[in-house]
Amino acid sequence: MTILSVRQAIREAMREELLRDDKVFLIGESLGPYGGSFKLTEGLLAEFGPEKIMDTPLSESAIVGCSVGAAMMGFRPIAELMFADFVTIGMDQLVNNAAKMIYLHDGALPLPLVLRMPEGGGATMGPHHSQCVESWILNIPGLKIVLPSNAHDAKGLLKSAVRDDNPVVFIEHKLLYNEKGEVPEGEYTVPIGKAKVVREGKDISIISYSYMVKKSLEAADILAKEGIDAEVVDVRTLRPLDVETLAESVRKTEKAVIVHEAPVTGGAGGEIAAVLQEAAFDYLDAPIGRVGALETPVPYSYTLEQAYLPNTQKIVDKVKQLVTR
Amino acid sequence: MTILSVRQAIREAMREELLRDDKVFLIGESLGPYGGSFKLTEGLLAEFGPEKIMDTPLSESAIVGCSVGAAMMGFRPIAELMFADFVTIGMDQLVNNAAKMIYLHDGALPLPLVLRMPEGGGATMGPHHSQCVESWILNIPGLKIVLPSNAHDAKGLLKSAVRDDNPVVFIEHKLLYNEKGEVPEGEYTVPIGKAKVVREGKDISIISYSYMVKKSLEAADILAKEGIDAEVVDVRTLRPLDVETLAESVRKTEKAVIVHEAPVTGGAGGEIAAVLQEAAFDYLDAPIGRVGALETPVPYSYTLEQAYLPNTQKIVDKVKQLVTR
Amino acid sequence: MYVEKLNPKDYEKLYYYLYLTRYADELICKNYKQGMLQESHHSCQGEEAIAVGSGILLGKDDYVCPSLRARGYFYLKGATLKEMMAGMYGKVTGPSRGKNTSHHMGDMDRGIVCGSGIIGGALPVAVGVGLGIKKRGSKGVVLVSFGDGSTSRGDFHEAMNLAAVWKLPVLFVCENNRMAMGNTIEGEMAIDRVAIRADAYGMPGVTANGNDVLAVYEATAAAIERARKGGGPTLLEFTTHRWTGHGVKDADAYRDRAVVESYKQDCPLDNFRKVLLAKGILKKRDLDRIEKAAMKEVDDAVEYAVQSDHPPVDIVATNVYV
Amino acid sequence: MYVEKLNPKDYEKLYYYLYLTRYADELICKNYKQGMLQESHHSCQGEEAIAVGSGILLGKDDYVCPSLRARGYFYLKGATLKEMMAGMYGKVTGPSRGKNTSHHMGDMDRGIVCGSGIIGGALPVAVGVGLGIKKRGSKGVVLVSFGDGSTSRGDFHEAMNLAAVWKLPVLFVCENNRMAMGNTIEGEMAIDRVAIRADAYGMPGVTANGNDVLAVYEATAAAIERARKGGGPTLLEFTTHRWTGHGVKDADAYRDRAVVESYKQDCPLDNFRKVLLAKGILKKRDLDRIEKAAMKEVDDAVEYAVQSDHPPVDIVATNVYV
Ligand SMILES: Cc1ncc(C[n+]2csc(CCOP(=O)(O)OP(=O)(O)O)c2C)c(N)n1
Ligand SMILES: Cc1ncc(C[n+]2csc(CCOP(=O)(O)OP(=O)(O)O)c2C)c(N)n1
Ligand SMILES: [Mg+2]
Ligand SMILES: [Mg+2]
Repeated sequence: MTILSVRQAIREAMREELLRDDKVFLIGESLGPYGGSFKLTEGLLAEFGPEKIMDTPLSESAIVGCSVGAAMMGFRPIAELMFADFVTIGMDQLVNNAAKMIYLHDGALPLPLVLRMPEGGGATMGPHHSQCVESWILNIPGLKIVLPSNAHDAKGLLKSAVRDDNPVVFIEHKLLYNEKGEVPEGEYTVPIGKAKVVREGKDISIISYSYMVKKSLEAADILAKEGIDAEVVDVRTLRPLDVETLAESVRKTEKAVIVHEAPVTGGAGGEIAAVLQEAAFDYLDAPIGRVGALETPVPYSYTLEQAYLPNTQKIVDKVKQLVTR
Repeated sequence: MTILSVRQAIREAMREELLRDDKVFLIGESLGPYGGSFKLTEGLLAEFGPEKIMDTPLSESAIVGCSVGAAMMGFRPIAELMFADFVTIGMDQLVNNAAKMIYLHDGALPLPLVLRMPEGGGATMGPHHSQCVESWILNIPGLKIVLPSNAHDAKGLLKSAVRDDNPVVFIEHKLLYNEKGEVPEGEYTVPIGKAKVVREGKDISIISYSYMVKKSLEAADILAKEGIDAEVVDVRTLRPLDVETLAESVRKTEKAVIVHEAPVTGGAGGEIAAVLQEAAFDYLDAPIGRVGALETPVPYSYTLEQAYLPNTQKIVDKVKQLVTR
Repeated sequence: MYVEKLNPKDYEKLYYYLYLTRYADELICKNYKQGMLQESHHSCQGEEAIAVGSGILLGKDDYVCPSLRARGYFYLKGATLKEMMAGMYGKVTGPSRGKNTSHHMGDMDRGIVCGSGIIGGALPVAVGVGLGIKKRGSKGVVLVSFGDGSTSRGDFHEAMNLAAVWKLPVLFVCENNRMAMGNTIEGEMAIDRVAIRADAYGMPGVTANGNDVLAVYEATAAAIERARKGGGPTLLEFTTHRWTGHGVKDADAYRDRAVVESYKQDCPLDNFRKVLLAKGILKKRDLDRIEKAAMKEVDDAVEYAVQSDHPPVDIVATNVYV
Repeated sequence: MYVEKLNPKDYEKLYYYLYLTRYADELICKNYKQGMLQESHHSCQGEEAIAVGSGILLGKDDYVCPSLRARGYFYLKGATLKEMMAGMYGKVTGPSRGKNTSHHMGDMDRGIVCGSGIIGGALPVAVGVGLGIKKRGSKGVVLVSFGDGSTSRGDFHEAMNLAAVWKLPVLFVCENNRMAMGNTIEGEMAIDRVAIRADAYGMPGVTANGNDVLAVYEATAAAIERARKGGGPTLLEFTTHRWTGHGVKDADAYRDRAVVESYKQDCPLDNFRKVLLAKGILKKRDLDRIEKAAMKEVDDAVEYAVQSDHPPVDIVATNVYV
């Protein structure tokens, strides 16, 4: 085991995949000499050269579309959007080309494309650089959507994504980049489509993903002191969703709260709640709760942004409300 | 009362609003001499001239963005996207400009913009002209999202949308355009944010919107013959969602199924189910069911498309499954 | 002059595909009106020379991504008329067993790049194909076609720019019929020639007569040679006319009939026929023979499409992922 | 020559805002490094003349939508440095009580159009403002500024084209510092001058020295006059250099220090000072006086920002809708 930050873990995954498979290349803005806006690709240009670390003009639609075309030619692009908010300008290429290409070839054409993007608030980056976008593309069959919560998973899931013959949207949380964790020394992957119980408990299931797993674990610690034994489940992949692992947890605890950073209304939590109330209906002892951001754009100033975001205390409060119902 | 098709009702709404308020204008592709791809604007150029019926180049991002700017100047644009699928290329302007503008001015600036677009399948128009897009923008605070199911509502809701000082996404279903219904002679509006019970029943609530309301009503008729008394609720507005009307119905019937045309996973039905299992938890007698399209892109050929789409029989089957649970 | 390299067989081929495209299109429009077709069709009558005159230059290692009005490319890149026609009828023998339409069909093995119903959306993908060609070290090119109206889309701009910066072997072929649905070119752009747009990207822009199949051939051949030599992309603008409504359902009521009729005086088939006969390259009876053969291929294809089955419903949810 | 119409007060004003912009920027960078600021700042050192030289021409009925590096416009359109600075500190006295950042602040009453963090995303909005100006029958113009890198975005293309087709009174002002974050202009486009892009839309394109405030003034004045007379949009390209890293956090390690240092020899403030002194328009002591006044305004603004409160959390969910 070594200790790596999520940033390092993702960089290692890209580096190892670049070394492993000649078809892999990186494409995006200022990845090369600049090293990426969050320094994810630092050092890679020196090692792999400009044919593998490709800096594009400021054209997100072209980045995604060009990656689709290159994937159709048998290459395995790892494309980066500097901020997930920019998926709005790559949306057509992602939704109408990447997601549909395999089906439109009736399976005769693989589309090995990874689209990486950092999302989330907490860094006073304002309304256009802080959004959580996963629910915007959750209703798109043909995509896989992965959101790691820690260094181990980030590396293992990204390697799986690169080797996947389907388009994978890989959503990172910018506050995770400096979070450190244990990562195995050698080669490993984490399968796409498997959730993970990251803390066992019996009173309630806190179901979460990405940066909010950290907050959920903090909440569980606080709750433990008050005698509430919360289980924390990391969804890891939103599409396909590992309903079984989630449902099993809820059938055991009989209560659930879903936590994500996006605003509640229309967020991915709705889908998870809908699926779980179906899969565990006869076990549920309380309505499934949801914790998320407020129903506003992401405000810029620190004070307002912190009020906007979900946090440990809001999770604790919601859990207590459900447990003492 | 007169009998109008949804097409006529929408055209009348636009015409009356153009007459009523000098600030209103139409903007989109081939609205003028061509009369709109679905003939919604036929005749309006002759009556109002090219300054009110504005044909743009083939630039959806500019259509939406330019409408935002004009709205900031106090005008009230009704913008049209030829197909809802094209919201992917207007997405940034809609999500990052239209939806946030009011908040970013702390309420000091109204943004009276209506973005109309036809969605949905059933016309063998293929994967890029048949999608249902409402869930793609459901997680965006700042937008209102309206989906009428009949001529009366289409006219009344569109008039409300035009008079609303907030951006309203007005999603029409292309199979509704020829559907006829009764419409009052004089001036009326239908408020945004109110759902409607369109058929009373006591055994189960079928909650639906847009074209699927018709299918839900057909299903209710079939079910009635088998002794199942279904209530049908037309959601009409997804954002803001009229939770109270929906919950009241479910508290009465104790069972619910949500029907929309989009694929189930990640669709708006997840949000509705999540809200309802919370609002009516102690009343629910069965898990909330969902009926929607299959988890695939919209296939082009008629046979496949019909297999893909939800329909009356699929609703009937799901209801029976829940009622006999 | 590249056209000088054309031999009689090439001329036959050009005429064959011009005629086949025209005849097939007429039949499709007729059958559509009889309610037999599922696919929304956009007639290419009057514009056949663009796809045929440029498509004939594409080899095995080349790729093409046709516009909605560029049927010729499919035939010339090996998609059979039978499968295209089956596609129009929504049959299981059509592209991807009915999942995709015929006018956007993709088949990378034959060098056909799947199009997009989102106008302009295919251009960045084509650029990616060009990148793939370059990465492979192949001498191939990719040709992507689109209309004048499409050049207003952001994707046109981003794709053109990226191809130019990376000097990719991409031919951007604009079929300029001066219409985008109901909009005339004056409402689309404040310039008169689309090829001017090439300058904004530092790539050559060429305008040629799109109703003269040999002019199309000539301009395309030069651009292909340039691309194969590593010279990068070219914007080719071919001027033409739209003879029909935008799509089969469009009555075209917003245009002056006399003007539309006058377009038919500039028929790419007639134009080519005149050259062939005047130069004695082909005789009247050669033309008759070719026409008959083309008609037979079309009629057979329609028959095949009509006889084919509809897709079995149990395939609908397969192959969303590989 | 429009510059001939400038009077001494105008020259003072130009110099005042040049100096104020520079001094404020230096202070912001310093304070940022001390961790006192919340807003991600993009220094405009070395590029001040563009916003100041063009912004001074904007009147009450005109609108401006500044780029992330174009602070001068705000001051010249009446946004106070106090509120801008409060914005940088994330205070309740900043734009929209802390909901929006200061560099994208919008205030239609003062003619300031809200920007977008999505590069290029503001351009279609500015075109809509231009449409609104035209619909009102006003003689106003809207000026939207952006960098060279921004011209690669699809929105640039769609906005330019629409403004040209509708002949809207829009000034597209490109600050060409030949960099987009870590990308140099060679990696952004295969042309040397951004102004060439204007030809693709049938609008005039002008390149001028962005480090010469009078050259900026001159070019802008001509474009404004044209727009006010109904002549439609212009693309103005002002050449300049980026002195610092992309943002305050960027160490700029990817550029040759000697080259970056050489840029400072072409300082817009020095350039202007030389002209003012050489022509005797202002004396050294005038400059000192102006500088002192500007410094005081900046220092006061920082003090104001520091003293201001953070926003009360109960406003967070208000005014999402009107
Ligand atoms: C993004 C997008 N906008 C609008 C449409 C509807 N549409 C289909 S073809 C067309 C006109 C295209 O004009 P042009 O590119 O000149 O091609 P032409 O039809 O003249 O061959 C339009 C507006 C579309 N399919 N995609
Ligand atoms: C759509 C989008 N892509 C990327 C970014 C990140 N970004 C911010 S500024 C910038 C460079 C802009 O270059 P240019 O337009 O030349 O302006 P400059 O910074 O040189 O003033 C980039 C890539 C962004 N904010 N929006
Ligand atoms: Mg055209
Ligand atoms: Mg720049």
